[in-house]
Amino acid sequence: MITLKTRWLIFSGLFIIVTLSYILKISMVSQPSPQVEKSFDYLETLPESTIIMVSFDHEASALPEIQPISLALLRHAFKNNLRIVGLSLFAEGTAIGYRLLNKTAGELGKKYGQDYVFLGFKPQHIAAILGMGESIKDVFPEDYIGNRSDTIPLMMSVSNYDDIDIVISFADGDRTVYWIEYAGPRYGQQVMAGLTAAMITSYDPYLASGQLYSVVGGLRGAAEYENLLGKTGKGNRSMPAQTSAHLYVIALIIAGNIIYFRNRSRQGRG
Amino acid sequence: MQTRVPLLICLVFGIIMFLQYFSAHPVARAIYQTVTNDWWQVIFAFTLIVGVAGYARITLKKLGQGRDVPYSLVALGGLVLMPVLALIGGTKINSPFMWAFENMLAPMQATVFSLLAFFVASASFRGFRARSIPATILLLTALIVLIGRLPLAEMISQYLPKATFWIKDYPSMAARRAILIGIGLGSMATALRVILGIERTYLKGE
Amino acid sequence: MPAGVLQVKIITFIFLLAGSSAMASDSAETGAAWFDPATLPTLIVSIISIIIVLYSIYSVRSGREFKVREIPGLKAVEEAVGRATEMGKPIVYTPGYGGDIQRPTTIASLNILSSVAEKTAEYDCRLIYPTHDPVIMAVAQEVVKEGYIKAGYPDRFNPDDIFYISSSQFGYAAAVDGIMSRSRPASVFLLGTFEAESLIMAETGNSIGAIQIAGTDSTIQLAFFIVACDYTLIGEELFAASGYLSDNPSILSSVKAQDILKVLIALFVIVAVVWATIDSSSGWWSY
Amino acid sequence: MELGVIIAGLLTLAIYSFLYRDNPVYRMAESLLIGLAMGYVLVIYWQTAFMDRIFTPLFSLGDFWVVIPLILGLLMFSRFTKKYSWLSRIPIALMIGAGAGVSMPAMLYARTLKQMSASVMPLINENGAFNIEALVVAVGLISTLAYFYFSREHKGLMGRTAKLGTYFLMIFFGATFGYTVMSRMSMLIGRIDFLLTDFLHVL
Repeated sequence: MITLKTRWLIFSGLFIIVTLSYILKISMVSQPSPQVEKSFDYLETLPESTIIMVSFDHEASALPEIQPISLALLRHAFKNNLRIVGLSLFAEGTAIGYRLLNKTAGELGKKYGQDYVFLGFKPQHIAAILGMGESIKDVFPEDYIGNRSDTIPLMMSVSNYDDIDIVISFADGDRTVYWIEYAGPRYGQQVMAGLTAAMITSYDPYLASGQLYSVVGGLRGAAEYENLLGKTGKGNRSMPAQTSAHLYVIALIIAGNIIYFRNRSRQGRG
Repeated sequence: MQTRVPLLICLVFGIIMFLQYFSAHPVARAIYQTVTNDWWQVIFAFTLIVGVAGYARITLKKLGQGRDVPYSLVALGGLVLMPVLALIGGTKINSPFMWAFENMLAPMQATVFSLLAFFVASASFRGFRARSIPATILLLTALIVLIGRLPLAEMISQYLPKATFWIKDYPSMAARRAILIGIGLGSMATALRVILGIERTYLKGE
Repeated sequence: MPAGVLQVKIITFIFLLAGSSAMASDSAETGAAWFDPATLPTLIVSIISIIIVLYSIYSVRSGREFKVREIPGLKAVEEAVGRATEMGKPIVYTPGYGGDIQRPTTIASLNILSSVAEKTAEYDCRLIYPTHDPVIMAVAQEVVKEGYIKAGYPDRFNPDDIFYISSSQFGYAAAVDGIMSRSRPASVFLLGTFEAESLIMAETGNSIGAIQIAGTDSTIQLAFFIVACDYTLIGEELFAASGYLSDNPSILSSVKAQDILKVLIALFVIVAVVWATIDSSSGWWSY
Repeated sequence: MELGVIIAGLLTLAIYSFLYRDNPVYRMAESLLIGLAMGYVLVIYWQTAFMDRIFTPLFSLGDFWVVIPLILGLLMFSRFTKKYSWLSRIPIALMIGAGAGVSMPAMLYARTLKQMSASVMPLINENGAFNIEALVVAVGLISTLAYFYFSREHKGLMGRTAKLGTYFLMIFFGATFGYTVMSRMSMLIGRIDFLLTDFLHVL
């Protein structure tokens, strides 16, 4: 246990460091990691009007980290004239997904119903994922804003995963695993993930086994993707603050040990 | 009767759900869908009402005793507010319900989540002291990975990011796999005992 | 449960398993879709595991004893209850946001809760159990009540102390933090499937000076618990601990079965690695 | 400034006040958070469970099968009585039993089978070089499994192997912690961005 005062000191230190480095705009360009490059190249080389599925499988609380990633990928997809079927397997991701799709579609002049569609939220994600392998329109008879799915132009050319090139799942937890484990083996669906940095390691086994195509992870992944795309955003913006917070944690670990060894040698002498 | 019936149901559904896993037949899939999707969802929803009612009862009891009055009022107010807003304007985008979600609930949840940053800092300060050999290994690995993950790491040494990935992909992965294997075995054995009715903690409390 | 009933159940179970394997061979010939051939390795491993678990339960029932090693976190459970009693302070026990009642981890956590409840009943120590899942709440109420009855103090049981506190991950985390700060428990149990809330709770528990015993099957959160808590039950240790505390030899015996399976897995890996070295084109070990 | 932003900003600050210590302002925000979150989930389940799974199938589609989950659900209400509360064990037993049935093979596959086969790599590369990684993974896996071996005291060879296992575990914990810090910081950056940009208009 550490004293309350030490805690306050640690907390205020973090707050000040992050705030300052966020205000001072320092530019940091980092080399894209292989995973980000792989993801970028995949979307870059897809032929125009290919249909991809984008699933917002996260909660509102993960927005600061997920949004820069999803924005970058959605912009990229729309820029390359891919068509997007959006949905959410997390209730809280629903409004977020709809808003992000509309925002990026607006920037690039895409039309709802033709270039993209948002199907909304389905609880019981496993059943939803399996069901879409048979028929997407059965799982989502209506889109998010209440149009009948079979009347939407984009949905007329989609029946199940056979018409979807890749599923991109933005997740702050294990929802992507369900895409991998249920849409993967049974329906041969390719899956890509946009993840919070914390989740990256838990997906390593799936990357290694090839069940997951690629990952764009954390603010750093977003920043790298933004660089590849040639459009800076929140990912780039946040990198200095994240780096300084990171350095601060390293400093705290070292400081903790210095204090520990000093006390120990003092006790040893006393 | 009070324990027999639940035990029997547990056994039957345990076996059915176990067997459906191995089948790709439409009937098996339909069973899976119906039980895990529709039934669970409905049972959960009813239980949710029991849970919320329990919370409301405790809070009302406090109000009655004059304890924590402002807090209890705020909690009950919030509890009533969301359904009322949903009744008034629906739950679609731009409804009052979504407004309350986006401007009250979501920011508070995100802020609680962000408290983690502070707690990571305080835990780093006290949790990584090199007290023993295992603790030193923990400390050194954490430091190497933390430094190796920095965008500046390549400037210190080109091997640092590589070492970070190596640690993650091999020794760390090996331990992680062993943990997962253990959990798989533990879960399997627990589940089997549950199905056979040997494990029946949940049936207690006559 | 009388041994006869169990045997009937085991026989039913094996019968059904045999049926399903028969279905497997049948499907190979007729091409019917009843059996999904992709799941064959899982079926084989399931059958092997089930046989080993049942065998060890059977051998324990027929009087064979076996020893188990000590788990440090386990002794701490007892100490933690004792500490709370001495200090006249409550205990906070919570199962984490990631679990639901279908998850074996949650069942293991409830088993430990059951024996903690017996002890708190005996020492008249307050046990506070907030949870994010109403079904877990319902079951936990039964479990704790039974613990109090078993200890002989049913009147000390307060159902209001086992409550549902919203299904929002961070609503739950904020509430548990508030509860800990206000009730200042002497001991905190964080046992179950945790997600990001793990450290929010563990650091708050630490700041109020509580002894903290954590245990989870979420690999990422284990790292945080190791750093922030006094004792951590790592993955399978949580399941083993629930066996140790239950005093039920049948439950404990499956720990032995898990050990046998671990030996088999280790052998599998050794053989496969050697095989892969000699003939890397083979690949019979990959699924 | 928009009302929503003001409210969101004040609530954000109220939650942060917990970092100083528990206080009435935090407690107010906490109570509101719990209340709203409960109300929210009630609404969500009203739509997804009661409407979509009971009322619509029953009254619009005439699907009488939903009577089964309806009855199972209603049995949960027996908890409001003392005498019949045991009836609530029926739906609970169903959930637990079915959950156990699903998770037994699923856990064995994803957690055990998949992980053990993924750990197998040849000790010698195609070009004839020694593959240290394969050895590290195999040794790490087996020694960590030895740590989880419960039915024998950790003494002798077993003890040494298990000890090696704890070292691997520590490497895993250290690495996981190191990898996770980044993510935790981005949540804070997100909130600070909100406070500075939207709430205070500093940026």
